[in-house]
Amino acid sequence: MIVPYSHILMFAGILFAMGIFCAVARRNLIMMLIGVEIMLNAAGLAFVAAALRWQQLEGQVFVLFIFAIAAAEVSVGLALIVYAYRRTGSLDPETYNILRW
Amino acid sequence: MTVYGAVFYILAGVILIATGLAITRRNLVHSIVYLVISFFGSAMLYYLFGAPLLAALEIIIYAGAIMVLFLFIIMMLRVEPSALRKPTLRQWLPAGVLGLIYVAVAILVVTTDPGSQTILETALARPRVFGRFLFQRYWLSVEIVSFLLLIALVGALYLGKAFVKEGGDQKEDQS
Amino acid sequence: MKSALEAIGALATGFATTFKHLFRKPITEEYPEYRRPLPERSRAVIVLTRDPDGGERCVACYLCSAACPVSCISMQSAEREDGRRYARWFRINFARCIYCGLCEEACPTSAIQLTPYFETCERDILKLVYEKEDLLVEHSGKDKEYNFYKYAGVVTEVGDKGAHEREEKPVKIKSNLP
Amino acid sequence: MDWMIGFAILIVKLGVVLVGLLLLAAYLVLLERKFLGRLQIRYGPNRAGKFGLLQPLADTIKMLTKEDIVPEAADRVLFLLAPAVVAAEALLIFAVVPFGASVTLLGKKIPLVITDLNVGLLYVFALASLGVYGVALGGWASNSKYSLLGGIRGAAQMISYELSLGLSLVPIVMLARSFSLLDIVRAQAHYPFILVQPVSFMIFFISAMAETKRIPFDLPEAENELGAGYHTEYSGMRFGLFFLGEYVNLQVFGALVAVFFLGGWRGPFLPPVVWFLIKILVISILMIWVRGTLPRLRYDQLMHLGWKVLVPLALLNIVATGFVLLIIG
Amino acid sequence: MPKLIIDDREIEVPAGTKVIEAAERLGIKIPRFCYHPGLGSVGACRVCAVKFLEGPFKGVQMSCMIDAKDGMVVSTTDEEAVNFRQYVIEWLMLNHPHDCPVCDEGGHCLLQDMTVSGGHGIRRYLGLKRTYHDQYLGPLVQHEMNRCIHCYRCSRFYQEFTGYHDLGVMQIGSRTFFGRYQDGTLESPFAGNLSDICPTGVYTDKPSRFFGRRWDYQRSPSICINCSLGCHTVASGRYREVVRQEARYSEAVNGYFICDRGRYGFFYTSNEERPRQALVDGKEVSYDQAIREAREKLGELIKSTGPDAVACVSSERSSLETQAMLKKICQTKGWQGPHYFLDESMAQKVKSASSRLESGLAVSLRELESADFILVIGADPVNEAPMLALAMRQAQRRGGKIAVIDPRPVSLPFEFHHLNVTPNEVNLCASLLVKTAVDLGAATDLEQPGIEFYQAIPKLETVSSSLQEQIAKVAQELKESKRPIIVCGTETVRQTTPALAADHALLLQATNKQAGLFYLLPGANSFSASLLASEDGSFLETLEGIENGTIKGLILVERDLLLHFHDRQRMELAFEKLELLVVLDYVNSRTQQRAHIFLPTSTLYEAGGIFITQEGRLQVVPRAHLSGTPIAQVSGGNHPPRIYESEIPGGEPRPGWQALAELVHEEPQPDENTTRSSVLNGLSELNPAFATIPAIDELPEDGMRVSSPEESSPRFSLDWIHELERKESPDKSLELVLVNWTFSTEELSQYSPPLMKLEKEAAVFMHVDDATSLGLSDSDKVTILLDRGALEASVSVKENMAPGIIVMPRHRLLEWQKIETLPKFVSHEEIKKVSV
Repeated sequence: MIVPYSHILMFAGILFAMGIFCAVARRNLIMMLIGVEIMLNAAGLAFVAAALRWQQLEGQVFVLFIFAIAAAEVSVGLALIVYAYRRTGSLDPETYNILRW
Repeated sequence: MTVYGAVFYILAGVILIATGLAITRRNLVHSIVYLVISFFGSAMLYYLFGAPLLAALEIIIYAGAIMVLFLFIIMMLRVEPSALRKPTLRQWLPAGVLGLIYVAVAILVVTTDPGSQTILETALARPRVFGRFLFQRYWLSVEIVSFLLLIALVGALYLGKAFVKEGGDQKEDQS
Repeated sequence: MKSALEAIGALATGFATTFKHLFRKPITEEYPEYRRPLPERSRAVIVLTRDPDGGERCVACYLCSAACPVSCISMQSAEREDGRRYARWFRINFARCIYCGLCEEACPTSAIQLTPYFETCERDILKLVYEKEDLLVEHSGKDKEYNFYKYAGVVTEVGDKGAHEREEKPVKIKSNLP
Repeated sequence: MDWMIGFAILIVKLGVVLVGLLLLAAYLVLLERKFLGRLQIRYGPNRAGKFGLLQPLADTIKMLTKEDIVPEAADRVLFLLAPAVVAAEALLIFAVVPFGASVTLLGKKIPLVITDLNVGLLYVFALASLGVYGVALGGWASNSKYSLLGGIRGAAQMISYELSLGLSLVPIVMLARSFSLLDIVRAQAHYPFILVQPVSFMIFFISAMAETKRIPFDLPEAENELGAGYHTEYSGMRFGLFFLGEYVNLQVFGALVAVFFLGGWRGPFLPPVVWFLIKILVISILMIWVRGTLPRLRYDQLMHLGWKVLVPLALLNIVATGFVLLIIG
Repeated sequence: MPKLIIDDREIEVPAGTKVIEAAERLGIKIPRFCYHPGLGSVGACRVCAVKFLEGPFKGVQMSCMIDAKDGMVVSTTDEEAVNFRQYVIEWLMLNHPHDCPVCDEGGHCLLQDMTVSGGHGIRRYLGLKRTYHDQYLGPLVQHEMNRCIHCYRCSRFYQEFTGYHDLGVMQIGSRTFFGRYQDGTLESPFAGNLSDICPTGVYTDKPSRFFGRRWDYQRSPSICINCSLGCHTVASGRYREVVRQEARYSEAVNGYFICDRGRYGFFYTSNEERPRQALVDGKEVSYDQAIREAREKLGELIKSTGPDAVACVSSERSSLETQAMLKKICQTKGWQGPHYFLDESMAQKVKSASSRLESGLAVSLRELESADFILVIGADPVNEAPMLALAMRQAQRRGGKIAVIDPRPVSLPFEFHHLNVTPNEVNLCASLLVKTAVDLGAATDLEQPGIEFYQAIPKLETVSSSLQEQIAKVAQELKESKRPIIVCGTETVRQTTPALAADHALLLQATNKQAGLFYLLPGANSFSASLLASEDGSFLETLEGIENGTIKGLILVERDLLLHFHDRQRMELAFEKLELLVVLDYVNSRTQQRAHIFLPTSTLYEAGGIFITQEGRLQVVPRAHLSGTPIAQVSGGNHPPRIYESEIPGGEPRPGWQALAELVHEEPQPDENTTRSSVLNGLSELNPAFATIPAIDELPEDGMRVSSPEESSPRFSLDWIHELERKESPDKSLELVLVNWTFSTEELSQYSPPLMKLEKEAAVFMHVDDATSLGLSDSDKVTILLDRGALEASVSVKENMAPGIIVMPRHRLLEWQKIETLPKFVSHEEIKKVSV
């Protein structure tokens, strides 16, 4: 007996919203990436809770995939960030406006 | 409320506070440390929700690998503390409206769905059972995901290498 | 494959060597029990020597204090009744001294010399400040024969004008004869 | 009543293990210094007590009484936290390491492990991966260039070798069919896994040395380039915690090697715990010997070895083991 | 303007510039021993050889002997020249002894530098070395003739430059000897310069003998405050005391040299008796406690009697900051004073001198050297300001004529006309001389008052015929001169004389002469004192106030009343009446010992300060070392104590202005620099003359002139004629003229042990006629009965002085402070011969 499923969903929702905020409001590429991680984590929590709710292991399987995707995303994302930083010397997304006319 | 319920609320509180602090710190290293705490809490929640394997993986992958990678990049690039972006009203307004809609829908769904009121029971997915389930039903997905990881690896390597090559060329140009 | 074998062989040699060391007697010299005699020219505690006639060699010319890279030498020069220049006081702060030997090289009268004696540790750092009476010794150290005043040409008890090594008799300023 | 006895037993086990670990760590330091000394034709410490037996005590007193310096420009909280992370991580791993079969005391069967986790091996990895934080944060928080470089090196090195460390143990799990360390030891009832998995053992041993940042993999604290690397700015007991972490890690990896490859506590004639200790000591001496023999790797050699030699080798080993298991059934 | 090339670099120099000097302007320092920019060239040492490649000369020549000419191409690095110089050094070193370690010149020895830089390191000469016996040359200069390299700088300086002849050259060839004929003290008051100019260690500074090395000294620019000229010096400090003082080159003031009084007059700062601890009623207390005590007592006094009951007196040797601070305090607190001069007439003289010194007339000491006629009115240069005599000597060497109108037995190291008239006649004599020399017809642009002034001068016939003859002779020379300069003293002259001298200078200027004016003032900072002095009240009034009880508190800043006031007995009685006597000083004067509360102040070398010379030149002196008892005194000459603490023993003294500020302010003062700058910022409120001064760190190196607005003092006043008509002296009596001597009368130099060794026997001077009428002969002992008792002295009979006066030096051993009023006249009966 843990808690009502809705509580977990709300909790995951708040966490997800924090992730969105982090990805949107921070003037830093790394923090934007971190925001994505937070969102993925929130989703994972919701999935595991759902697995428990319906007593189906698919939820946990999905979380495993999320981990894999997160790892892939981070490795490529950070490689991009390093690359971009070395070219421009800044992590502020505002500086990457060379395509904006 | 059971002991498990209390544990959930405590952990949820810790996670929310830590995440909140993490996304508002100006110093990136502090953000990372708070985030690690948050992921630790998440791992415990996984364990609570009967997924010990995932709990361990959460720590190994998220806390042990991804966050270390972030920390490594932050230390390597010597990132200065950065400020919060100050959004203008024009940017803020649609975001706010959409956010409100999202919140309204979320509350609506969560409160109206009778199933969501069900109180969860504790259960445990033993690693052996989980593994068997995974590789019997979803082996193809696992392979696809592993390909994805391979591609990510190659991509990251390429990005690292490409710069070096370009840098080398620049050096030659200069000399 | 060959190189891999070579690498393994190299590693094995290394491990064998260190393993053999296990059974050798350590070459460490254990200091307080065994004191290795130091060469005469090794540089440690500084002394002020005397000339062969027993007079203080130091003329307090300040060259050692000027040469000292850590400024650990201080002194005050003065004049004796017989005209000899000497150090009224002479102080070396061994807490600062780096035993570089530049003072010995700078000394024009072979007065200041470094000796092999080095065991001067003190718990009270002020005890490492040596005064002239701590520094002055009763022998002439390395340059045994040298007496500065025999060559300097100034009037002291060692000799009047014209009485030193390689000197003419003083010019008679009021005489027409050479 | 029952859970109270269980709790009491747990507390006693915790205490015994903790004291044993700390004592062993202290004397491992002495052992390392003496043994290293002999490898280098020196005596090693021989002044404090007979044969320097009181040296660990002297060291402890020294570290406890030395001034605890926090650099002015340091990030104070993280600076104070980092050594604790390292030491705690090393000590916590021992929670799942079985150091003997169960004993029967007052009619109660007590397993000689603090807790037997069904994902014990993953737990070990999880904690090992957290050890990075102590190094990286300590290096970063010191606000010193040497520390920062040491921290960066440490992070990169540990995260790289964790991969080969993990992969090297997959065949063991395949053989034992369990993540639980107790199960793994039980699976070696007939033969230790080192006989069937020598490649795995080699990879694990090398990776373990890299994880514990020991020579020849001590780049994060390479004294002739970086001062003392990530703990350059530490002094007193905080430095002592780093130091303690390192030597507890040494024991941990000795114990893990014993558990995974040498059949755990098994052995003839002597009591299991003694056998376990002997195995730990043998592994430790082996590591010290390596330290006394090999020079430090260059950074690119380190990465090369990790990513291009050990990881592929471990993967091949997994595939080979799988095939063999399939064939044998 | 010849243009020449030296070492591939072109330079244009004024005609007559030597090549060595032209090179120096390019930053190329050619080695030299005999050449000295102050002394010129003789070509004796041969070490300044350079190679002339093109132009009127070819080959290796001495660069100090050849004037720069157009088209010259000179190489200082030519192999031939370098070898030549190397050989010169080597043969100069043939006989030079190896005694650098015990030689005081070692470390700043030109010969040492040249030998090392010339590369001569190994001795090849194996013969015997020539030696000399050394001579005793007095307490200032040490002789060590073995070291001589025969550059002739010393004899050239001594004989040609200063005009004294007791040191010179003997023997010939390699046996040439520089010294005196017999052992004995050098006569010249400039002998100390020998140790500066000697390129090696033949003449070394005796008081600092064997004390230290130049590299260890804290050398800092300073000035001399032993007379009003303000010559530039370098103070060398070591172990918390000034060890040596050397001349510092100054374009405007002293040139390359200074006199011995300035060079050795600094010992007051390290005097062993110097009080360094604050005293309350003779007991040692901390500085803060003494200040608190003084503040409380002053408060009580003012509470009971009002601010009028406190008076302040300062002196001419205080720095401008101290003087100004005292002035400010008196203004804001309503205290009486401050008085900087004790003698009202002296205050007036200095005031008129400082106000009449217009920028069109004022000349600097160095400009005096280019005068072709110098008229000295009422000054005795060697005794009052020796460097003035040296400057006059240079003018004389260049063909200038010099006339001195002074009653004293003036002696100068060169030829001059001495008009030894009585003090009363000085003004008349000077006026007659100028009148005779100035043709009014030629003075076209002279204003009406000037013409009236000219016409008011009496006829030449009013004076005796012999004097007429002398005046006519001198006047002829003055008439022929193009650049006459009037030097006016303040010591023995009448109150109107400074203004009169300025008027005469204006008269001369009106006849198309480049006339200049040069005053001598009584103390180092008299000029600024007169700028700050208040119009109302005099010291005598204050003294009377003390005597009748209206003034109960007296603050003395660096002023020794018992030494300077002419009536010591009256002063002492007045002291007894005082309820509070606060003394701030840095010497152990008699007055200091009478103080109720004594606050030690720091000296010029410890605190720095601003001083204004007699020509109005404001000069800033930085601190040379921190205040504190010299280590030699702390340790009694032995090892310094091994105490480590932040307090410097004897480091209590504070600058006078700082002590004063702390004395009157309730709250503790902010740091030194802000207080100091606030004092200086307020200066222009005290006197508009200060308004033109820039910030202290923007001042030029030679300081800058401060001049008061021109209309401040009336020109061509006829006051002196009225003064002439008053017949002051009673018949058959001798006027007592108090004078200063080179050594032993100036206050600060009395604390200098080497100078006190040069002290002459105390004597009074009388004209032959007076002596005969009194029945006295040379070196007789007499007693002179003064107002407060008798005074014993020996008589020196002179012909070259005015009759009707007794010249009495303010000698330390003559207790002359027994005079009730000045001027003092002594009747024949009051002079009695003492039979031995």
